[in-house]
Amino acid sequence: MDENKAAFEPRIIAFVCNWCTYAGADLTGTSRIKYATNVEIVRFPCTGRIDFMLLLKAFAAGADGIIVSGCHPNDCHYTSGNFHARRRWIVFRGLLDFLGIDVRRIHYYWVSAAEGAKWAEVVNQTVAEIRELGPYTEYKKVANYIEETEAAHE
Amino acid sequence: MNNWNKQIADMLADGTVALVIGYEEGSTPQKTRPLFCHDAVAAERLVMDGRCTHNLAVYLTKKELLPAEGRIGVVATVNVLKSALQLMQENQIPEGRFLLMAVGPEGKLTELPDAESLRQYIAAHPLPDNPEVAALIEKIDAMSREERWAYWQECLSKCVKCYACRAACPLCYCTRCIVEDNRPQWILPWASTLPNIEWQINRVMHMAGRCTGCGACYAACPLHLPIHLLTKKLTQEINREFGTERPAKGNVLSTFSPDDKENFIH
Amino acid sequence: MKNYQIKHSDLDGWLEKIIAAGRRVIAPVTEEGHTDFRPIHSPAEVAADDQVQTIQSAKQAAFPKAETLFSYRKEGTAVSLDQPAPESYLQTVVWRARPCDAAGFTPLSAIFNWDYKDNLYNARLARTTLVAFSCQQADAYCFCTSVGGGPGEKKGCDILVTKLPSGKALVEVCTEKGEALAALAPGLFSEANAVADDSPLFAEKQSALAQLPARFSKEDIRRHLAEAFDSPVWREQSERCLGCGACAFVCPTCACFDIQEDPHGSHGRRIRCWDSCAFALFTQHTSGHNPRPSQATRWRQRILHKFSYMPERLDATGCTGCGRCSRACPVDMNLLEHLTSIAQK
Amino acid sequence: MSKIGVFICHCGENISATVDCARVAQAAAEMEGVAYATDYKYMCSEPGQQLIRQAIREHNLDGVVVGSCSPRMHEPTFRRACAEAGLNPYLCEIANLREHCSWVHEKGEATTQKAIDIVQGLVEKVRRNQPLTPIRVPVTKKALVIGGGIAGIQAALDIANCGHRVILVEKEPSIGGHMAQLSETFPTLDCSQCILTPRMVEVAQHPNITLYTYAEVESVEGFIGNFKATIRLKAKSVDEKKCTGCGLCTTKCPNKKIPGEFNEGLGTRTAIYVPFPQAVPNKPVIDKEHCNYYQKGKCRVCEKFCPTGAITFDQPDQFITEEVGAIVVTTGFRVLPTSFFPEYGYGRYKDVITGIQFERLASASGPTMGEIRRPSDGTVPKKVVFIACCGSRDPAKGIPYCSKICCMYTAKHAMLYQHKVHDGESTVFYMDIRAGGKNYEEFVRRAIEEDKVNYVRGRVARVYERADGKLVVRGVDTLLGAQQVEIEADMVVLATAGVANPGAEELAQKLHISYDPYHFFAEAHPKLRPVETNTAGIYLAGACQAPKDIPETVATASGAAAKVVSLLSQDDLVREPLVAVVNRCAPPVYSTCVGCFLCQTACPYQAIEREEIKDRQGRVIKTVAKVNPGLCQGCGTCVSFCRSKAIDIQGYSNEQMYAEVNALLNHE
Repeated sequence: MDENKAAFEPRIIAFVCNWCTYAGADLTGTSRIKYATNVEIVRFPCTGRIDFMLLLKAFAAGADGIIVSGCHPNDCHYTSGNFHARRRWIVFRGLLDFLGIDVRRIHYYWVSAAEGAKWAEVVNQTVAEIRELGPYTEYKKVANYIEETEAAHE
Repeated sequence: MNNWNKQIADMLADGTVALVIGYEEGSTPQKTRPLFCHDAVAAERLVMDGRCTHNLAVYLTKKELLPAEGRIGVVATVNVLKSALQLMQENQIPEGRFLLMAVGPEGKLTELPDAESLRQYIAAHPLPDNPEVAALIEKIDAMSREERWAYWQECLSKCVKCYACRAACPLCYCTRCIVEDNRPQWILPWASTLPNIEWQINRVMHMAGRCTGCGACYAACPLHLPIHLLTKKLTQEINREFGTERPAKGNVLSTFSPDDKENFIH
Repeated sequence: MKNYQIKHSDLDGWLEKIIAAGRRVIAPVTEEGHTDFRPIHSPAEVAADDQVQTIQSAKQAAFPKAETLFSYRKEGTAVSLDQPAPESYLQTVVWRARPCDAAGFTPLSAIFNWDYKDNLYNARLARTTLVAFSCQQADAYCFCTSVGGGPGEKKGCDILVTKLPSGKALVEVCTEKGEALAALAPGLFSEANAVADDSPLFAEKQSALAQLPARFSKEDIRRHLAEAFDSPVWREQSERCLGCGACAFVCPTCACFDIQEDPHGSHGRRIRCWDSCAFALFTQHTSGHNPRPSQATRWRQRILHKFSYMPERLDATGCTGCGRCSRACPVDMNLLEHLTSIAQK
Repeated sequence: MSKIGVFICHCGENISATVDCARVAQAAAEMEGVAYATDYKYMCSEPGQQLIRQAIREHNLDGVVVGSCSPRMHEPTFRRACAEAGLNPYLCEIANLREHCSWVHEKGEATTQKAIDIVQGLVEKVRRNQPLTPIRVPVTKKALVIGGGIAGIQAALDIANCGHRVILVEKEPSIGGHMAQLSETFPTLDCSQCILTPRMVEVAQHPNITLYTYAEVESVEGFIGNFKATIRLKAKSVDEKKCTGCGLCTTKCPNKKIPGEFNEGLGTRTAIYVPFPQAVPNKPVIDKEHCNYYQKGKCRVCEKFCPTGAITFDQPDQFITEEVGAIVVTTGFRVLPTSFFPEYGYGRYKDVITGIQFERLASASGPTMGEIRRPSDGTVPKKVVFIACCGSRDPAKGIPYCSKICCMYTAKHAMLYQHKVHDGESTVFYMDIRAGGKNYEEFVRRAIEEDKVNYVRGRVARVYERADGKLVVRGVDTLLGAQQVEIEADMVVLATAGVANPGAEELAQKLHISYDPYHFFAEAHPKLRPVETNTAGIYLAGACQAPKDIPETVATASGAAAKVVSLLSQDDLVREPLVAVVNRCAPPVYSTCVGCFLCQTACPYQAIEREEIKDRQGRVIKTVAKVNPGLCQGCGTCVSFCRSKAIDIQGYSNEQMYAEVNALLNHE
């Protein structure tokens, strides 16, 4: 790892469901397991609620990486929200990849309410991988760019 | 006057249908355009041949254009029929409101009064896959991720957000499109690279399992941006992951299988 | 203003000098068989001169599809504003526009200076030099001669170039901006190449132009439109209209825009972007009421605005007869055909 | 312009040890829309809550963010405090600064900055929160119990005893179910009918219970508190009001050779019949399939002999509609027949029987009056082999699960056999003995040790009939080094798997409840909501969920009854308003829902209905989706699915989530 990458602190947003992963992350806290500070958690009732547009918005707002995490299959509080989400992500990932959006920056996990230790690993691993990929400059560059305005100026 | 023109003129004259939507000669000999026939005289202008590429199903959800009473005839291509069938499944076409008609090779008019007859006709008239589209998709697939991003960034930066792709699509019938929702402003409303990419991602995701592959979006684009590759690619992915059968009720993305792949979820 | 004659083959050399002088140059470029204006950095990028029209008009040089009006930043209770400085706009050359492109800036300027003087537009236009090339071919959609223009019309051009069959090109310099551009190639635009006002080259120019008889007159249209507000023609013509914005966005005179916010917490910007009267939302009120509830009323607005309201209020016609709207229309709404039918009613 | 209050809790030192709480509060004070921000040692303490209440009043706050422990801990506390100060409780959000920040990070700048970011996100969210009021749904104080086995009987009695009316629907002519067929019950060996029949009678006589036998649920509409059930009363061809239950008709019926369902085919009945002597109601029905009159148009013997003129031929099926507030499904299970097993002769050998057939043989009221006799020749079998796990735990048979009750009833059968045939020999082939339960293990030990039942651990490969007519059971004894064993048997009893009832899937679809791949009905949560379904107001009990023994069946039945009673004891059902809502807007649009209804399948709770928007003349303008707040559980899957964003979810709305995501990355 070169120095730039080491100095780079990725900003990561975690989209998690209330019943499994949010509770699992609570357990990480209760267990006092330490992990990287780079991840900020947004609580949703269910992975089924996580709109794919919100992931794009996180990138547009400057996220370098994204975690999406919910209940393991068959554990969903609402029985099938995670199954719906899974199918949505299959299609979404395929499309993003075809567009050349870096799907390696979106990490999907199942973390149950009992997997406090797994949550810490998930965060640390994601941070390490995104750090290795570097900042998502190519996306940030187009995020606030208005061609005519910028191209026509000195 | 073809025999089928005469048949349609008679239908208009005797009130079997109040309106017929079809095609007429366009501005240049190379193209045709949609035609609304309100009377038997207009029916003489109807044509049907390989130049008829507009997806007329787009008009079936435009209530303001359609007479309040009576049936509406549509001289349809297979693409129109496919879209019409999808519209039926999505509760957008009242039963019996439209009389879809196909013109056979010898000018034979086939009436397709219900969903089942549509299904049979479509099954009997499969449309060949466009090898150029498949080749383009393969070309893009073969690129590195960075090249793909550069390709689409360059391509979609040109988009002017005229929404012709949306307007020409029979399945883009939302009363309020997501781009018109500003609470929150899901997609920035001006034309620049990211908002353009986001718009296409939304358009394509919303087509998941619904797109019939007619290519009207591409045909309508005044800048000739190859946005149909996105919907086609999505359809390929869906077919590969979930099979070519669509759920009888609901949509590919509002249903699931417990066995859907999850090799990307850890 | 002076006129010159140069060789066809010298045109690229001149363009090279313009690029070398640091101008931003926008010119027709062909990609995948379709030609449109794009920024170029070498004459080699310019499309062969064999097409009637680019897809889009040249209006984007002064009226881009999206531009920042101002940006802001809030710190505590203090707010700082940042407005783009007009001086910072690049000197831009639109290379090989058509006379109908050049004509478009007259109504466009009229709109942007009607009551409020739009500094951004004016500043961009002031820094834009239009090098138009006379039309030597026309297609089924062209009708400039019916709305007061012509394939060799100088009005609105900074420079008009006409390629003559003899291998010469007649360069008519129309404005000071044009002169400045000619001055970048003093070798070409020398006294020796100057053309006298009575030169036979002007007759040669006339013979080189596309032949396009007028189909109607602006006055015919205005007269008919005065009584046409409740005519069934609007519905008849617009039935197949899909309500997209393609016609407006490729049009050289359509000036409608929307103003949007781009907030990011404590900072953000206000943006102007193109809008179209064909969109259903264009006139929709917050209450849900829409004074133009159907595509027919929106189509009527489009025609009346261009051919009735603008002539009345701005003394300008909102159409240059370029035909771009018709070429771009996904359902072949042919403006020439529709106007002809109105004029013949 | 919003006026948000931000309250940062130190949680003693739990948060302040690694997060600079004062700086977080200071940073919050400068955030857009924040009118007041402070930090305090224990925000959840009474003085801390008082601080919040006071700030709400003094600064006229219209939103509150508490930066403290997880919302799963104190969200209710702080929302209550807000409500006490007159602020709608749903305008309060919790920033999780303890579990998600201070406890998992080291002290330092990054940790404090993260805390600020978390607060920033929730400030932006809460600025878009809407005041919400809990949803009230009126409750019809009546329950429907589907299935009159022991589960249904228990549930009906429990609900009825709490003073609520119950409709009990049973598809057979009598209630009682499988338990009525059993001889003795493990582990106490008390007589099944002796303990069951008093309850059956109690049901019949209970003033709060309306019993419909020979009836089936045709359709169910509505939602929690407000169901409308249509019940088909199959024609009994007997006027129950006139019939005295004298039984004369059943003795006179000429058609006497019909295999009786109650006796599992080991005994016969007539075409007009009462399924068993203690049936409730104890009145006959005519089985049209086997009645000479219905089949051939001639006979009417029963009509001739009936002293009260109760026979009513050609009576049509009747349909009645009942409005109920809750539904308990107790439709039970069935066991696989012997014909399911090719290796055991496809049911060809008369003396290979199922466990439930053995129950009938052992029952004092059974076809042999309780004597164990072979179905083939009526002799007393001297050697009986019991085979456990027939079908169960066998993925190859499509039944990977354990049927749970077989280990125990097989032990019981062997024990009953030893008790009744003192010189008999019994052998049990088993895979494992699963005897978890009060006194269960002891019961099995007794069978092995006191009653000398021969337990062989191993699978049976084949049962075949030798030329001399003897049955031979070939299996393996894995405790003897997988040695092959062959045992002669006079009778073989298969502990066949318990499977879902035919028609279970159809019923689930009528009720809109989910079912597992084996067509057993699915619980809302296997651990925490074991008697609820995903459809609010519909509950489960007994073996329709999975094979269950009697104690567990009764326990779930009482559990389901408790759920029903807690629902019916309220006049209105009060629910969290965190539900999805389809928008309404000004005419001429009315709603941006375009009525494609593709969202309906996205809802796990069938909460999305159709609603017609009509003009003043009653003409339908458009048909749009409507979320039934009584059914919606607030997962939000429909919200992400809706293309035109016409559905949104209260508390996690599109505006809220969008703002929160954007704000989290606000700092540069």
